[in-house]
Amino acid sequence: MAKKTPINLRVNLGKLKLKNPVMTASGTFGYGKEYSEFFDINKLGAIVVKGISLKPMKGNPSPRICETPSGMLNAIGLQNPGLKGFMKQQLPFLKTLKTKIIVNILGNSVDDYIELAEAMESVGVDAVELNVSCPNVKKGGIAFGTEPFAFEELITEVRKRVKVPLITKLSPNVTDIKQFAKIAEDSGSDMISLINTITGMSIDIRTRRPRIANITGGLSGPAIKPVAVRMVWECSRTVKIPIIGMGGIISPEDAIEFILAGASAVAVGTGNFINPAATIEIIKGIKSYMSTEGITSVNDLTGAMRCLKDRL
Amino acid sequence: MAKKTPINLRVNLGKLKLKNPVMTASGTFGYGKEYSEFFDINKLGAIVVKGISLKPMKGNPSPRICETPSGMLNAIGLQNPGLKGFMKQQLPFLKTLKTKIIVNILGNSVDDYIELAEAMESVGVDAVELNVSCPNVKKGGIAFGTEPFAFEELITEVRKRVKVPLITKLSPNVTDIKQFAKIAEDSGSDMISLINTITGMSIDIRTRRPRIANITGGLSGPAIKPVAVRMVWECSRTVKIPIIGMGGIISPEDAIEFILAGASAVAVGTGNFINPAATIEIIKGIKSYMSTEGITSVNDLTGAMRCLKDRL
Amino acid sequence: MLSVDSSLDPLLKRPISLHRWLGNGDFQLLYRVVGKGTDILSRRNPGDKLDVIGPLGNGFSVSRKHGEPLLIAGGLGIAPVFGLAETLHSKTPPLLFYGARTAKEVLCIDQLQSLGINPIIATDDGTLGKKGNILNVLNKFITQNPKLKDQYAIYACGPEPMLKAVSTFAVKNNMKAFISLEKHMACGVGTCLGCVVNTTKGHKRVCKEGPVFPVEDIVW
Amino acid sequence: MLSVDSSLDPLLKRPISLHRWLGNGDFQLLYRVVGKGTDILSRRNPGDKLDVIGPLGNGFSVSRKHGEPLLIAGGLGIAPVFGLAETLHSKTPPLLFYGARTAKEVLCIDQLQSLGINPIIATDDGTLGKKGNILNVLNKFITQNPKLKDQYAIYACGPEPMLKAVSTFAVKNNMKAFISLEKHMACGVGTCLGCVVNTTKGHKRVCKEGPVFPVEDIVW
Ligand SMILES: Cc1cc2nc3c(=O)[nH]c(=O)nc-3n(C[C@H](O)[C@H](O)[C@H](O)COP(=O)(O)OP(=O)(O)OC[C@H]3O[C@@H](n4cnc5c(N)ncnc54)[C@H](O)[C@@H]3O)c2cc1C
Ligand SMILES: Cc1cc2nc3c(=O)[nH]c(=O)nc-3n(C[C@H](O)[C@H](O)[C@H](O)COP(=O)(O)OP(=O)(O)OC[C@H]3O[C@@H](n4cnc5c(N)ncnc54)[C@H](O)[C@@H]3O)c2cc1C
Ligand SMILES: Cc1cc2nc3c(=O)[nH]c(=O)nc-3n(C[C@H](O)[C@H](O)[C@H](O)COP(=O)(O)O)c2cc1C
Ligand SMILES: Cc1cc2nc3c(=O)[nH]c(=O)nc-3n(C[C@H](O)[C@H](O)[C@H](O)COP(=O)(O)O)c2cc1C
Ligand code: FES
Ligand code: FES
Repeated sequence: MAKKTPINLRVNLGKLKLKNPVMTASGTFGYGKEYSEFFDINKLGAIVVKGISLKPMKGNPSPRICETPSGMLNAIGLQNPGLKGFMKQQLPFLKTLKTKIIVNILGNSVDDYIELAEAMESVGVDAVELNVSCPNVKKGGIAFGTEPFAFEELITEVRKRVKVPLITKLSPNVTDIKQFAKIAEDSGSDMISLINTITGMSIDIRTRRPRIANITGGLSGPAIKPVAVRMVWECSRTVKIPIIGMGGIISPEDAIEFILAGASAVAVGTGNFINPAATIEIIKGIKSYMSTEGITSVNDLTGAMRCLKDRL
Repeated sequence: MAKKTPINLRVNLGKLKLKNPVMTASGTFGYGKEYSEFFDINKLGAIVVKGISLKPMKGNPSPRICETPSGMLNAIGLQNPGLKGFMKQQLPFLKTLKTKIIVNILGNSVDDYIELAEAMESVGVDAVELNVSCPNVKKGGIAFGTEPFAFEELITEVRKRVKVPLITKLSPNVTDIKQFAKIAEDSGSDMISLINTITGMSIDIRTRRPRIANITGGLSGPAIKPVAVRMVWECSRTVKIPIIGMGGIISPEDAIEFILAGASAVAVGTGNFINPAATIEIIKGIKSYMSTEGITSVNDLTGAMRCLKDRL
Repeated sequence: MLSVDSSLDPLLKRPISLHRWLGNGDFQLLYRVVGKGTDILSRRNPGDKLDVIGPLGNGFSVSRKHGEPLLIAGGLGIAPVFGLAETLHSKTPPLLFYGARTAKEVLCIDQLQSLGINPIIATDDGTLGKKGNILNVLNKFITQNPKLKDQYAIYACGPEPMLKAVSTFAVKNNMKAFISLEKHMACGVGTCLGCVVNTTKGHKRVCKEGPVFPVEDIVW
Repeated sequence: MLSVDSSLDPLLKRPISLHRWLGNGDFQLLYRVVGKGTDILSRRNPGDKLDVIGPLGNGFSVSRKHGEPLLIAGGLGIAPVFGLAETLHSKTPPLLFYGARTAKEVLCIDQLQSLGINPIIATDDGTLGKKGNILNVLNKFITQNPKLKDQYAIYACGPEPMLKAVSTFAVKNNMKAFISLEKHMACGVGTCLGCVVNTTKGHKRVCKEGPVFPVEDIVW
């Protein structure tokens, strides 16, 4: 009998090499400590930490979250300890981990992003993710992620200054996400991650007040999965750089769906809240799917959706 | 004891006067006949029928729908009997009803829309809803609803030709829906309805094929409600014309949420599938909410969300 | 169509055939747990209320003018086929060809026998009846009794590949055949146009014009 | 935090306090059906498995250095307060002020009495104990026994308006007080930052640094 070929979960996102394609989504995994009480977080492909800004941010007033059908809204307001706080309080623990560390950064100007990216590169994080859903103060508050010119400038300028792998995280709140994927690729981003949350809102009809203090918030969770899968598929047919897919992933089946749609890796966000061990179960589940389907390298699943030609 | 003030559900959407603010969403209520077996459809504020094109359309191949978390995808492909078929097979029944009849129309060119709108006006339908989610053949297939110039031209030209109340149905697949709401208002649309479905996709990981033959489809149902409520709220702060809110409404609470966000009327789509009597229960539920809250006219609820000023 | 519970996930009603009318408005359903919805359904307690709309669509309507009924059931296709057999049994008991994956999944045998119906069975794994595909069994049967072609009309329910095979069989043998189709459904009442099947007369709604169609109408 | 079932609606786990430890890893929860999640929970059958993570956060930690414990429970706030009372009863039984809407919603009275605790009760409708707000009762009690101020420290759980009143009361009377807060939660473990409360030391996570906070830290 032939020796069973071992299943290979390794993926190379350009220079960023992961032991498996499952990572955490920014803002849903803190800085790693909390979930390390539940399982061995070194088993993850990568950890993406909560977004870091130059100065500490207090975030929005409470209530910040509410539940919606198969989803949730959040308006945390990017609460974070700031660059210095991160370096002092969080980085030492992260440095002890045997998995890749990706830092999500956010700013109100191109300079903010450059300073953050350079700082992260200098301390040796494995990749930097640009959260472009923040308002661009210089451009009158329009988010970097929905204004093509600001978006292009941001990535181009950051790229000039750092060699660390750059991930651009795309906002789904746009008419044509392919356009942004292409700009990210052309501006030197090493990969793209998508989707960030979709802007939503919910009202308590008894108090007649919005359910979150910020009025609008970001919708995440299984409810948005079909939108996220569609966007990953659209982008994967547009760019050649690797895609990190996310939006509503809870189970191995969800993760595989994103990979078939064209993602090289996936991230779990809200899913961590539903099941703290979701990421670990997803890694196992992908493995057993591959062995059932006779696939030896997870890379062979990326974009392996089949469809009738005439529909493309 | 004071006489109890009767509860007034009447709403005036410009010239279009409804006995109550609850209508059906296009494509989810056929041409009225089917649900008339379940309840007295004359009790509805209005019936919006499935989109009509000039020529009959066969629609997309099967499978056309699939379920997603708290939602569904559809790619019916605008199957309809065409203008002549509608006039012959559907209009006679609709004419017997004691509720307002709104016809959703769709075309691939401005001329298509004009011809359809004129035909509908001539047979005395109560309003025409422009479904702008169709590709504009002249403009290389970009949808009217996502390209501001084509959108503006369409509404302006149709407006010139008909006096019948015009509803423009907005697509949520845009960066800034307020922009489209404003154009609709400025171009002479009497009201706007929103949201149409959000483009999504789902893959069966066992067959590795998309779950609907068209690959992508439109996401509807409770999953999209937070996005729809947000968009209604944004538009209501931008335009003065009445708004018909929809997207995931199943219960009276859902409907009231849209009204508080700024809708003058609401439409139930996928909700009809979950509960064929949803519309009727919603009318009753709005009434009992109003009596609990001591509100006599439903118009007083429109946009009556309260919020902290500093968040606006 | 029935709601398995009031949660928004799963959202849609599930289409389940009427298995048996018990009189007084009571009825039985026979279903297999295949996914989330049927799983939840199977955990509901006796006495619980379910939200059901129906009966919907056309159902099998047997006319002796087409010939004596020859029933074919594949897997859970037995649910409506048994119901049909029950309404037919008063006259000559119908012929029934019944295919399933394995013996355990062969249902209603006692009830069928008490109706005087001795189904011809085939299972994929040979644990009951003939081993293999029920269509092969039928093929052999008709080849050995070619006269039966003119005396019988086919009524079939089962998975799509089986129904396709029934269709090929019926056409080849020039037999009248009616098949009950399954499509994913949203509304169940004909408004969403989600459940259509391509027919010689255009797209037809399985929930409304179907689920039973004459095979010759279907464009596979 | 517990999942009421595996459906995606409702999606999030629900935070429920540990009511009583029964030993051997067994524990009891005490909850009120207020919405969809608790409704589903109440329909689960004996023997069903629930997905639970916990115990989370800090819980009440009573130190006699602050004084003797004076417990205040409002409504379902009795759930953790009872647990606390139980762990405390070995020494002098604590004082317990217990407010509820109506007699029916006053829970655990027998168990409290078997611990030697005779709660001072107030109900909104006067169907049990004093009529009115439990804070008024407490106010009167302390006014009549002003020396108790220095001997007691407050531990309270209940709806936010009650906790605000406890806070005002404690400040006015210069008493040490610890309150258990409720906020909507997503993760329950400190990662989502959804459940924060504004404190003198910035935003604190109710699920992690709480739910119990010294009143003087809270910025209302
Ligand atoms: C007219 C008709 C009659 C049927 N009668 C019976 C019956 O008597 N007994 C029985 O066991 N089954 C019957 N089925 C199949 C039954 O509807 C599916 O097994 C059931 O919907 C699966 O739901 P689920 O949530 O468990 O599975 P999931 O796979 O989780 O369902 C996901 C979605 O797919 C749909 N779906 C899945 N399988 C089917 C299918 N085979 N046909 C249509 N939609 C499907 C579901 O309705 C749901 O919308 C019938 C189907 C149709 C169309
Ligand atoms: C630390 C803590 C301990 C608690 N302990 C108990 C207890 O022991 N017994 C008990 O009966 N209740 C307790 N609660 C309140 C309980 O969590 C809510 O009653 C419950 O979540 C309501 O869920 P639902 O689905 O029935 O209501 P819904 O209103 O349908 O819930 C909708 C959403 O709001 C959240 N929510 C609703 N009410 C509350 C609330 N009061 N606090 C926080 N989130 C809420 C839900 O978790 C859910 O995310 C506690 C809350 C917290 C924060
Ligand atoms: C509570 C919460 C906080 C988040 N914070 C951030 C953040 O700081 N930076 C960022 O880029 N994305 C943030 N996100 C977005 C997620 O990383 C992810 O893109 C989104 O939630 C979709 O994935 P999901 O459905 O799996 O949660 C946050 C999401 C949630 C739910
Ligand atoms: C099966 C189906 C068919 C639809 N067909 C149309 C259509 O023909 N024209 C149109 O403008 N919208 C159509 N829609 C969109 C709905 O009218 C509505 O805008 C959308 O579904 C959101 O509302 P809901 O969540 O209540 O369904 C369709 C929706 C569904 C689910
Ligand atoms: S299920 Fe809607 S038309 Fe058949
Ligand atoms: S619930 Fe997530 S931080 Fe507290």
